[in-house]
Amino acid sequence: MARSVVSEIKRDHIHKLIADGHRVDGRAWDEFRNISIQTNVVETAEGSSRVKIGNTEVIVGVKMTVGEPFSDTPNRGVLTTNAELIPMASPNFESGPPDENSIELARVVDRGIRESQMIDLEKLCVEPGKKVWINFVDIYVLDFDGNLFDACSLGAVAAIKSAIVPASAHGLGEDYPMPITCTPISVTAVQIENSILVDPSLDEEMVAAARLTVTTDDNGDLRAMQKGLRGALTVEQIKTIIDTSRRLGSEIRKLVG
Amino acid sequence: MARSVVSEIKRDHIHKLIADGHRVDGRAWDEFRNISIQTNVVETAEGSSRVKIGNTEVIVGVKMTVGEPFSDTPNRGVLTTNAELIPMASPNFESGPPDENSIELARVVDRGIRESQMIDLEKLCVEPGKKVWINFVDIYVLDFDGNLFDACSLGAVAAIKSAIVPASAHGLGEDYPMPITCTPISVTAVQIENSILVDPSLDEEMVAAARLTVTTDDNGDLRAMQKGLRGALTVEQIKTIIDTSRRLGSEIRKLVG
Amino acid sequence: MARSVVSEIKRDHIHKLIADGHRVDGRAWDEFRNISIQTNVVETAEGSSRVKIGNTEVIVGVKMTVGEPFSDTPNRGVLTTNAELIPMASPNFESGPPDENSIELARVVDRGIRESQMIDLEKLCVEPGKKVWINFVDIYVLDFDGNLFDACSLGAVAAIKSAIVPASAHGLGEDYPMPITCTPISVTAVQIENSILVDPSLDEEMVAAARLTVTTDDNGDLRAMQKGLRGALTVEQIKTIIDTSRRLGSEIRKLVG
Amino acid sequence: MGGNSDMKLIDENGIRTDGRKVDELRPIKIEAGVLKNADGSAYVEVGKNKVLAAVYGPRECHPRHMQNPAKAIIQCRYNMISFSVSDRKRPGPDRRSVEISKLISEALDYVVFTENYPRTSIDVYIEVLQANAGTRCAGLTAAAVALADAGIPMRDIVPSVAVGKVNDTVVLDLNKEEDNYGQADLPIAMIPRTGEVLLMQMDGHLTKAEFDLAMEMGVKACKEIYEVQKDALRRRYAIVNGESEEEPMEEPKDEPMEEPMEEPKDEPEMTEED
Amino acid sequence: MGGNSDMKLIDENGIRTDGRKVDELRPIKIEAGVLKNADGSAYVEVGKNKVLAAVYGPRECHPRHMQNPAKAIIQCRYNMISFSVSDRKRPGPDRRSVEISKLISEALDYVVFTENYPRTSIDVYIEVLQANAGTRCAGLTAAAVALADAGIPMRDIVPSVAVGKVNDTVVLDLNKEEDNYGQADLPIAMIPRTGEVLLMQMDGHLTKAEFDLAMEMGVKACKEIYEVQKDALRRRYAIVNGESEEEPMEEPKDEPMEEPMEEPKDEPEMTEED
Amino acid sequence: MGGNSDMKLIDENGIRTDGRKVDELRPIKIEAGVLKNADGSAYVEVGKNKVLAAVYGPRECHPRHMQNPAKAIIQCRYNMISFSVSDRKRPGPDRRSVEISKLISEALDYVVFTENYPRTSIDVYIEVLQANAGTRCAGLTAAAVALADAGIPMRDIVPSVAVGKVNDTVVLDLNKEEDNYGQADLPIAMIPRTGEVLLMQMDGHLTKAEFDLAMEMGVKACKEIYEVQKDALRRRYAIVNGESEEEPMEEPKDEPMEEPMEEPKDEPEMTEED
Repeated sequence: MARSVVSEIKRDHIHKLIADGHRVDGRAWDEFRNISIQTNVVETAEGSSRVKIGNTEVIVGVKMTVGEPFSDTPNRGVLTTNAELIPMASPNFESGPPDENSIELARVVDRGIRESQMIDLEKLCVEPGKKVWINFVDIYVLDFDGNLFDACSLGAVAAIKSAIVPASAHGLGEDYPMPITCTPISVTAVQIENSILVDPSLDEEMVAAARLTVTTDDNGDLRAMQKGLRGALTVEQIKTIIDTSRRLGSEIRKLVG
Repeated sequence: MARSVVSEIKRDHIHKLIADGHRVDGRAWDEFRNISIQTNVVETAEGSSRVKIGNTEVIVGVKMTVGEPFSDTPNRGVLTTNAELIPMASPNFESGPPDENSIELARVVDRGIRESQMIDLEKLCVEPGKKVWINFVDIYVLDFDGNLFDACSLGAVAAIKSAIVPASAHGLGEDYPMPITCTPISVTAVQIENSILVDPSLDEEMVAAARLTVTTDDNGDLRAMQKGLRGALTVEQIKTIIDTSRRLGSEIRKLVG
Repeated sequence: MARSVVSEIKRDHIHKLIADGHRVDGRAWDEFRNISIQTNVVETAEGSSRVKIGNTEVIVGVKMTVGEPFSDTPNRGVLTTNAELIPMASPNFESGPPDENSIELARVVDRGIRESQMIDLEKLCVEPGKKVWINFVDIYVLDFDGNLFDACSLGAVAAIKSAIVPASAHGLGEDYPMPITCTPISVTAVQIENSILVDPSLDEEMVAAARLTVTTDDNGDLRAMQKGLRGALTVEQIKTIIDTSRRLGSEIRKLVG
Repeated sequence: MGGNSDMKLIDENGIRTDGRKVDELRPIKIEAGVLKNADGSAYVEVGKNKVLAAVYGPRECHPRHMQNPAKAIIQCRYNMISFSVSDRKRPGPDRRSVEISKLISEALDYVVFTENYPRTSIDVYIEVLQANAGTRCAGLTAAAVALADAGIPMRDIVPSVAVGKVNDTVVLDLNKEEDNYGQADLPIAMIPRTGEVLLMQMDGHLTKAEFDLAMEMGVKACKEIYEVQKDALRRRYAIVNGESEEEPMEEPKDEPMEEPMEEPKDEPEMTEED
Repeated sequence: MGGNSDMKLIDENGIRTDGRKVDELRPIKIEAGVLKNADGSAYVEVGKNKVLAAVYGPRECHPRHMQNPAKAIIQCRYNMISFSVSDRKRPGPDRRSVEISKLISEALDYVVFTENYPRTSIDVYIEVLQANAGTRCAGLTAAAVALADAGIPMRDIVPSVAVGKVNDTVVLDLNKEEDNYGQADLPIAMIPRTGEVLLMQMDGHLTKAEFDLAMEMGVKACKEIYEVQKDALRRRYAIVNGESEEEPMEEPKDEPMEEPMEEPKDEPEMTEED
Repeated sequence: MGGNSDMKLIDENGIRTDGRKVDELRPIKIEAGVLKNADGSAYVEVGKNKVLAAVYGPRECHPRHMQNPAKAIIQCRYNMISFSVSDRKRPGPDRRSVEISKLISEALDYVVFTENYPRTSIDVYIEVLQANAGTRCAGLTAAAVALADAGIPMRDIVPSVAVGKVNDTVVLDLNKEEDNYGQADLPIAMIPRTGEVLLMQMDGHLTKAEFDLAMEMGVKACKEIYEVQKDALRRRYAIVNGESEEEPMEEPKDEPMEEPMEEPKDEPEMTEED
């Protein structure tokens, strides 16, 4: 994300380690940092989660209300995903409306959820063309140490899975769990000096040439991808990352339950 | 408000005077500057006033329209208070949306009116849950020489008291005077070098350590308070200001009629 | 428009030419540059045009939708005109919301169309007080070499004349051509060193003292005028420009067909 | 413009609904020097219009990239306060006020000797307190007086007025009712002494002959307003110089304590004989 | 304030709906040093309120024109996250949060030795994760601990609490239900040691006698909260200095690789005896 | 992606609704050097898409804090004009266009020798005049040609295309109908000569095998588009150098009068053999 100036010394250090097949924190190239997932952390939300990947920490809430559907999908609930890179999380984040980084982040997370059809939006229709459930998935980054795409995606998925549709508060019968069809998992890797590293830390992101995020569903099929940063990837590198994403995705999926 | 740099010379001068028990313009510590109140100054408004406290001058208008009530107060009219620190009033005011100074000002004025229940909002209900009178109290500062809180509060109270509900123009029977229950008066004092000075001029505000605004009702009870600036007040100082506000408030209340 | 610094050399050069009765590009004082008009250039619009006057180029689209009329004109369609000075068109244009230049431009174009009653807005009423046709006339400047007022006005007029009301797509019967009553034409001139020059190029605008845009209808009557820039015009100069506008307007009107 | 309304706004004797003749101005009242903080100010009433203008400057120009190394820039902000019109106007600039601010800035730029104050800004604030048609003209009229009150050297003061057309007749200085149902509006501002036109807009429908008549009426009216402007400045000047004791509160500005050597505020300065 | 509601919020034994006595605080929990990037941070729970505070600075002040050549400026941003309240709050500042941010900035300014760091900014970020009345007080309580955790020299830590009135009775630390149906709210923040009040607001209806009682209650409660704040800092200090092995992940911050000579982070510094 | 629609978009002979085969591009037309002011420009039609791209720079970078002392920054603004789509789009950036602008900026950054122009900005403006699916690819295709037309040294030109899936079949270059009812969309941009991928997004549903097929199709199509890009530049070069008399208006840019010594505009420069 924010490209603050990294000292040449640090850059050289990371490059040298990678050339020797090592990472700064000693992980294998396809190894995630420690992942922790808590759900139901905020009781004013219909669903919520607090996720840490290493020192990157996010909190995600799902708020649901009843509103009008879009005219071209009259019998489907509405999903809105927003990400806030609040200045608490990094010396390089600033207050203000979403910038291109938080917009890209929110849209990539959104696509993973939307394109996998994780939420069965047709089950969130109250009265076709008139009333449907509107889902606000709001992501706040609390501490930023790299790989926001995966942390936010995981947080959103965990928060959605924990959500209870507040039907009774709207006079629409009993509350029921959010209708879920699958669990999309995003895995991000970067290319540095032609090495591929999964779950980049902030230091690694800052020297990376290119990034690829791959979101897979329970079958290991592709649901969303996003290449980022100002460098290139070969088709072979892309295929390596896709294979790794499918493999690691199925492991991480177990953590979400 | 705007903290422009005041020369050290002026600051020392004011401090020295205060140490000797004097104010720059010769007033007693609990003496207001000259207050002038004009009402019905703008005939396009339902009520209006132009108030001067010394060289501080404000114009306030009340516009009323029919709209929807808030869902949690279906049988009450709506009150909205806004303050504009327009650049005409001071070399330190800038064009643009309300900043933290004008927002605080509007909110403090609003609280005095709202919490004293000055306007009988239930009498401004046309059709419960559907139609109520919306009151826009708009304050424009024309000339700024300190103590905006009291000038704006007084202007708002005078404008509201002068307002006529424009029922006939909305096909809702005959016009009638704004339903009023009491007259909240705000009195502001500052602490400078542990002295308390009521109705600070701009020069005094600029060297003040702390400010306290106290709004009292016709019974002398407290309805709103706001401590400001980057200094401290002792509990004793607060109590002194409260007592003074109750006393001066009842005098100023007579001016509004 | 954007007043970038023009070198003194260029300014002197233009002044000297004008003093000798010449223009930089050899035109007569009352001669337009080459005008080209294309219509139906964008099929997603109800009407569109691409107009060039010399190297100044604009694209204009008319989008129509059904919406509510203004409460004071319940039986008339709505006209909204917007101009975008996109950074593609000039090194001096910046991204962002409309600035004072694009607002003035849009409002002057709008007045020519509105005040000449070019569009028969009463024929664009579907259901009085409820449903009327809303016309969005959106102007994008693609290449800027002076005299935007006339280029945009001509583009808007051509796009409007080419528009087809999309009634069938809204279940309102068959499509029909936009109801047109006349063809307003704007002609702009500048005053430089007391000479009057029609259709100023960018170089001429940059050294001009004053500008006058005069929009006439099919009868040669005045429908809109706008004086601009930081200089003065005598009443005689104004009358000269008006006469010229009436004369050239009737010629340009033929080009629009 | 409302277009060709049937509403009768001029009677058979040529008298308008507010009792005026077709070439008669509304009552006009101008007071200079009405605000304490501003370097110059003026209050203007034209009929039911109430307008306040204030001037700050020449002062440092913000933002810096707008500075002109050769001259001062004139930045005008025309604004209608929210309760100056029948339906509450949301605070903040709208497209109409942005356009008017630009036109007034351009008109004033011509009369101020901006080359005297390079890199500075002269800021003109116009607040319409009560609106009744013709506020841009009343605002410009007030702004010119405020500039003079601020002691800023000017070629001349600028009066402004609108001419219009109602019931197929050219009339001077439209009021709100005439504006709503009128057929044309032609606001102008000019230097009466030289005949130079600094602001001109027009919308509606005018034949060439009607335009010529309207300009004639407008030029004449500007001369009248100009006299009222000068009169206001003369009264202000008399007060500032202690020649009048009527309004003792209107003293010359306090000198800042830290700058005791500053000259007293200049009287309004103009190139013409006063 | 909802005004004089009939809702019974205190029973005949003086016990409130959540079981508290009238002068009893909600359970309060404070943890210092909970974030990695921030220079200082704290997490506070007061009843059902959950609040996070982070401090960055002293650091270069942006925008530059806000720099004070004589001292640091304190810039606080109080924010409620969108899902911290029953109805989703749109992200971004609203008028309420702008006012609260201003008041907390002013209160903290008094206790920080800002003159030590001229031209810099000390930025305080408060995020309300879950709201249940009294969030500005919980936020200020958290911010003071975060400032200390950042090693910024302070006169003292600042506790904050609200006193209120429900069922015509003065009660301490209103919860959401009491706030909704209560008659007055009086948030305060102070330095318990000196009795100096740094933040005070009030709305509703209080007689002078009720105010005096409320202040007494508030002062006493601030002393209690102050002890919890100090305790959190003591635990944090122990961890940072390796005196505890309970939470091995909470190490001192990594030194930046390029500045190997930097001193280890100071322990929280206060003027009073600890 | 609309998901698994029943709408039949490919017939039994593998022919799509617009008559194309599954691996067939829409007709593509590219013209370089179409604008007067811009330093470089290009107009592209891909099927019913009409896209204009303009390049300014290298020029001074605003705002200054975005300057990079080591290289030029590429700032792309992708925009759809309001009437380029069925429902009028409000002018100004939306979230979609912000994301696309970022991705195109990143893709172009890789091919421009940005280190040649430290502290400058190279600004790329893409305006979609008429949209029919695939506008980001058409825009990037146009932008690359405009950069070359501006004489900016580049590693290579970048072609871009989307592959997709409809009726469970992988197909090239979706049109609007196919996009609306399709099952996946995979826009890519690459350097055909090296196989380096500079832009890639995907949404919908693709198995690994389908992805492999899609990439194969995309790589092949990029090569075709690349030839059309080069051809447009060759034609432009011929005109600029007077080798063609067909379009006499397309002269080299006028030299600014005050800088008569400036070199004629460079021909498009590329590292590969032309």
